[in-house]
Amino acid sequence: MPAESEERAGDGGVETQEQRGASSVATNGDHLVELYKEMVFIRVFEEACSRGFKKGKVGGYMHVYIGQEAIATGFLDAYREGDRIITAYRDHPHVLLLGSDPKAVMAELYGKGTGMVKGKGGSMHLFDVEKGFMGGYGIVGGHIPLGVGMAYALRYEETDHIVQTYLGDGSMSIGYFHEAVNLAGLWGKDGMCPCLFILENNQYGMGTSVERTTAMTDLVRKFDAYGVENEKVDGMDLEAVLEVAHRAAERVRETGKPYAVEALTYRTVPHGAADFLEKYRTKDEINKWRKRDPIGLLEHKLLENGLLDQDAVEEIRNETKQTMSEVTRFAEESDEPPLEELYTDVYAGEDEYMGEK
Amino acid sequence: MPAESEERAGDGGVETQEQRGASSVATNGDHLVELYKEMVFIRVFEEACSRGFKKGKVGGYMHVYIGQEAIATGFLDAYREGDRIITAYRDHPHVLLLGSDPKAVMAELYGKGTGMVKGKGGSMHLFDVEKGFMGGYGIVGGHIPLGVGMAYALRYEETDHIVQTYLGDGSMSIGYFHEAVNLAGLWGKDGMCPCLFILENNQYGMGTSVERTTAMTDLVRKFDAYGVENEKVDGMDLEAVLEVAHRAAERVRETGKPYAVEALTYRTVPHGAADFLEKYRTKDEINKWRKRDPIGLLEHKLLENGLLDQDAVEEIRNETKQTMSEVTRFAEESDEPPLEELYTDVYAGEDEYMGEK
Amino acid sequence: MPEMTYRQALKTAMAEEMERDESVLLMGEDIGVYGGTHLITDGLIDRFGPKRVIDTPIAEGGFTGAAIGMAMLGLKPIVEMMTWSFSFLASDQIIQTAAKVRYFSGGQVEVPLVVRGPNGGGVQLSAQHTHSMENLYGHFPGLKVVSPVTPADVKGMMLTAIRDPNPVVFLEAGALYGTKGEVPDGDGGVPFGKARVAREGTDVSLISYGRQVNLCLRVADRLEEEDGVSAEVIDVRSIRPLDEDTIVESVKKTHRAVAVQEQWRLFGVASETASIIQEKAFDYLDAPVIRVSGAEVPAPYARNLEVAAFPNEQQVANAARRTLYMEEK
Amino acid sequence: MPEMTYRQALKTAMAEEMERDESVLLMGEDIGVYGGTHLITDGLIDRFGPKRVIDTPIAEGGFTGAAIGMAMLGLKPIVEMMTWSFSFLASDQIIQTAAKVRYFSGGQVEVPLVVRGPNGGGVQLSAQHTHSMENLYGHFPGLKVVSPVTPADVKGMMLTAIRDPNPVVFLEAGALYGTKGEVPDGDGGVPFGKARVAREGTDVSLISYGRQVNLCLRVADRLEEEDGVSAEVIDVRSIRPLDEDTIVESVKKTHRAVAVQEQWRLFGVASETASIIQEKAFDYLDAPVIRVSGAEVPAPYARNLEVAAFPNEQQVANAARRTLYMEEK
Ligand SMILES: Cc1ncc(C[n+]2csc(CCOP(=O)(O)OP(=O)(O)O)c2C)c(N)n1
Ligand SMILES: Cc1ncc(C[n+]2csc(CCOP(=O)(O)OP(=O)(O)O)c2C)c(N)n1
Ligand SMILES: [Mg+2]
Ligand SMILES: [Mg+2]
Repeated sequence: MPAESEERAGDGGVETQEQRGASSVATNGDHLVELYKEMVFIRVFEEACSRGFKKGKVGGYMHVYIGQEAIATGFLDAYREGDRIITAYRDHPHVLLLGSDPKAVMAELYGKGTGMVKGKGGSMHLFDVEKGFMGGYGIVGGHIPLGVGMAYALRYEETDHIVQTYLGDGSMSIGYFHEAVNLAGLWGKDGMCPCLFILENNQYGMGTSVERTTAMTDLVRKFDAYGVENEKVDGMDLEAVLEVAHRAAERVRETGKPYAVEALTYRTVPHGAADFLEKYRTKDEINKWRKRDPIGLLEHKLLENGLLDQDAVEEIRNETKQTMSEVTRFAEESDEPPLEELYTDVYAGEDEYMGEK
Repeated sequence: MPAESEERAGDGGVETQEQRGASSVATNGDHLVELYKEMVFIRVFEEACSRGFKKGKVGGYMHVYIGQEAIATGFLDAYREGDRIITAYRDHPHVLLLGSDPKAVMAELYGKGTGMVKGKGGSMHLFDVEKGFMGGYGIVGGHIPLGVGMAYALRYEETDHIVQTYLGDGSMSIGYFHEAVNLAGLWGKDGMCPCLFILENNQYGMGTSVERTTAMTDLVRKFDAYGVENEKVDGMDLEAVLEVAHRAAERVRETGKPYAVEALTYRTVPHGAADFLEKYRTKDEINKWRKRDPIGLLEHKLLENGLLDQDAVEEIRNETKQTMSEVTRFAEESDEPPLEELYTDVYAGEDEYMGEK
Repeated sequence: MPEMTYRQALKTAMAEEMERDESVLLMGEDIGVYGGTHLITDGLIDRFGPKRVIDTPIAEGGFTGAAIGMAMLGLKPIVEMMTWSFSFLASDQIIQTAAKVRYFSGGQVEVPLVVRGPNGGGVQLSAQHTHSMENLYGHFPGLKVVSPVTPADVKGMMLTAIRDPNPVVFLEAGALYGTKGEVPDGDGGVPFGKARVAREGTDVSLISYGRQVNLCLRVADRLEEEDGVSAEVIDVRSIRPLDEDTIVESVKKTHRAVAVQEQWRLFGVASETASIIQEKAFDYLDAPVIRVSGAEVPAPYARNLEVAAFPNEQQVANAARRTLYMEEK
Repeated sequence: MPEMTYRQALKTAMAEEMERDESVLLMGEDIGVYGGTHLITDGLIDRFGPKRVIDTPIAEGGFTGAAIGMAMLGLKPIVEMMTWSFSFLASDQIIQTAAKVRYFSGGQVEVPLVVRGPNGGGVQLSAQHTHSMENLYGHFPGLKVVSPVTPADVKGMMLTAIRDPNPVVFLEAGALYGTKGEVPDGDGGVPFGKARVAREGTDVSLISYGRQVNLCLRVADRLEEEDGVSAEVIDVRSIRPLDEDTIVESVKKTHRAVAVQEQWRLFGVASETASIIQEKAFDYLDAPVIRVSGAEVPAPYARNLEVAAFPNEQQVANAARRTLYMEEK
């Protein structure tokens, strides 16, 4: 019961143009097929870079989004030019869905000079500022205040853009979550914080399940403590995600108040590079969730409704894989960054580098 | 709605020996008179050190508790030997109520070698570990995790002691509050966190009122986000505080689970040293709250019930003032710490000081 | 040139730049309605409104992070740390995000952020409220770190800081907010990376920054009077970039140096200074560079202990005498 | 003496001391059920149970503070920072509370706490996951800071750390967890404050710590072979207390020194080293002490850039040659 609560979203509220446009099998099958292709694309990308990692061509830490695709796909469908997107280190799909060149993304993971941040950031630090993607960050929760500040700036400049700030269940334990969401609620009172929080609850932070991190496991209700209204959605169901995404995004855009959506999901692969053992969960649990794979679910629905047939599915897969071989080849064949790049971009302006070389 | 909630305290629950013992005018008037004297004592102490501050005899930052006396007085009435107490910088009354020598406290404020921490800490860093007082801290919220860890240690050692952790409304915005209370809730699931949080809500953090720090102003409900049960009490009414204090302390002692009480109060004096202007609130507001002064309220009740008469009140005041002149004289007449003390207590063990002198 | 206090000079710089540039805004605890703990921002909320003078909850990490987000979208926030001692709570944002995001984004963003507040001790605030942060922040590439000591410099360097497209750690001499000096009118910035020769001399270089510069100036007078020694006083002023040339030039002339800092000895600015001098003026040195630092203890509360914990005139004067192989006094 | 990896030596020390002393317990993210990100604590939760091997939520500041509270009541918590790069979030607790509470309580409490984890870079973790923290924590009185590089030292210094009644910042050479070495049996601790002469030599002293010690050893071999130069290699090992004597003795013998660090140049351990040497061995020095440091950039991701960002053999060898006024190669 947030102090300034109006009504809980979902129980009424204005229906906008955009909202009515949110796709369902009934209203816009073609768009769903497009989104299906995108989900397949980001899945195949993650599989490709995982192979690259196993071969030792990708270094450092790398975290993939397999099992969670419906969330970013659904929410970024509500993206409008001028909006900003920010997330943690599990960031490949977000930047790809915004339309960044997959070659530049893969090359970044391969540590090449053609990488989207010149090989300087790697998997955890993708950026495509022109496309609204404000990064990829490695300190759990550290990007949440940034998203809140960006939202303030967008209103300060009197635009109607919003920020989508993605965060994981694990990040809710850290002080940044608390401090930033509280600021968002406070600034939202004056319509100065159009920030949509998207909680990607994949039920684990590395090897720690939600119930081992907090005694209050109804995670999205933690936003209540800041007067930020919120709701939950099945993060495996693209249609459901789309519905809430469009509605929530427009609400935030109109009110300048923050809003939070928890999308329940599951990462059906290890946390990241160093997670070989997965002692913290059972095969059974993983398999159970694989049955609710968001791509599988959508595919099933599209097949059932005749929006796709088995051949089309095959073709999409094959095409995507072919594109991905080109993407991977590009990454492999690109050169390492020139050594001179070590010294650029330290400072903006005149003193790009201070020191001896 | 905390995940593991049993019942909300207050609606039933076991009534213990201790609880029945909580004093009310009806059940134990004499004890109330004793507590009245203590409240007068800590008030007069704060007035005395405020004069010291104005005269320039106390330096640095100093924060007094005037207006808030019923809270510490009530809760520390539930203190049992072996319990630990921790708070922030507004710490004079807590240590005095635990029975520390007021001379040592005043001498500390005066920066003397006879001070309770040898003149090294000053007003914000009082300690009396023998009496269970684990300090006085200057970083807002920084002591909250310490209190939680101490509670864990007390159960790890298989004792039935508890920790009383005091905190201010302003401290609820900082990450430490969130991280620590979440840990408490989590450890409490296994009965490993006998920590009683006492939220001294005096409605301001320096010059910032509660509604200017958060959109969710029903402060104690923030504990819900961590599965820590909680309730509110009128922090100006000693009897009410006593009732909840004893009940809550015993509950924490029995269950090993944390619990939180918000005591609504008001600081009728400036925040501290540097607060000359008080632009952030009106004289009217202050005066309104002065009418609910906790000492005044109790005095009135005791007079009405014939437990005290006007003469006795006079006498208590006079005696207290006289004691306080001795206390102040002691502080004034004590010597500064010997310069050698600069170099002690840096490290425990052999290398007490590392460096040139 | 008008005389004004350090406090006024600071406020003037911020207010003037806010008038000129709408993208400049202020954030911090109690900087608005309350007037600022140190009254630096007093009255500005009335002048610029609460959207540009933002009172924040107590959440140093969170609001510094929010300011970084604002800066990444082109605003120019000036964040007040009520004291730099609270900045450990914001150090992750300052170091991990502000300093590095330009680099790890491959140059796609800038962070025109200023974080400012009082630094150093001297007013009995004791252990948790007394720190000198110059070496801590100065260590990290991506940051600029300055520490002005005169009212003129604090104004000029604040102007430069606000205009700099990089994150600037602005360390004010808190104990000197009330001290007066001449401050030039106009909007001229004082450049970073240039040390100031606060007093010319020929026999020994006293090198410091912050309020110890004033100490060194007093010592220089004393050495002149008592020992006939001519000391040069260098105010380093900019910690990162550090003006090695001015330091080295001075020592090449005097052949002797004392490096004075309020902070602790290990890994401090004085260590760096000594290290640079021995590296770049090795053949000119007639004696080892001597460091004078704070006592190796958390800051104590009692007045007499606090005074003893910080460098004093006698220590510095004796250090200078030692470099000259004169007897200590 | 059995051979074991750095990782095993570390675990052995903690597990053995946990057997001996019930008050020792472990805390950190994913150190229990998951097995530890770097597998340092793998299996210990089964052996000692979840009350002594505590998996924490992601809350570095909060759980470090809780550990301090435990330590103040006599427990001996060992906190894992998954990497020291996350410790900015805990720096307030480590510096403001752990390091100082003994002092500001007038000696009423002790904080027998160890905070440990991998430090330094070398595995392409890029800017936010790559730091060398020795100067940062080493600056603060009240802390002890160590940085062992051999398996034997990591075991012995961990034992010393756990038994020390003070907070210890334990910086592990994360890139070397898999390297092997002989490790003595038994419960003998390696004392703090004593540097290790990793290789004796007469012509130049190479002074460093952490994984750069191995680099210096390789350089010493190379100098011997290629230049007939006999280099002494000093492993500083303990950052605070810092063993000035061993450093100074070595330089009095060799008359030349190179200080090598992975961290950035300004205010680093190498600066301190140079500064001490010029102060205490001024008359013995035949050349300026040369520092070799990491490039002044946030750690880059790409392999080639990362390699170029850290000191390499050629740089160190050439620095040594410069101190000998020999030609660089
Ligand atoms: C401050 C901090 N602590 C620890 C880590 C190590 N770490 C990386 S990812 C991760 C789990 C985060 O979980 P969650 O937020 O749920 O995101 P997910 O990985 O599930 O997408 C941890 C602990 C970190 N990067 N930053
Ligand atoms: C981390 C931190 N930020 C800011 C301050 C400065 N400060 C001291 S007291 C205070 C207000 C705290 O308010 P509250 O918790 O309500 O306690 P109260 O003073 O009302 O008892 C502030 C902001 C501080 N000490 N620590
Ligand atoms: Mg997760
Ligand atoms: Mg308050």
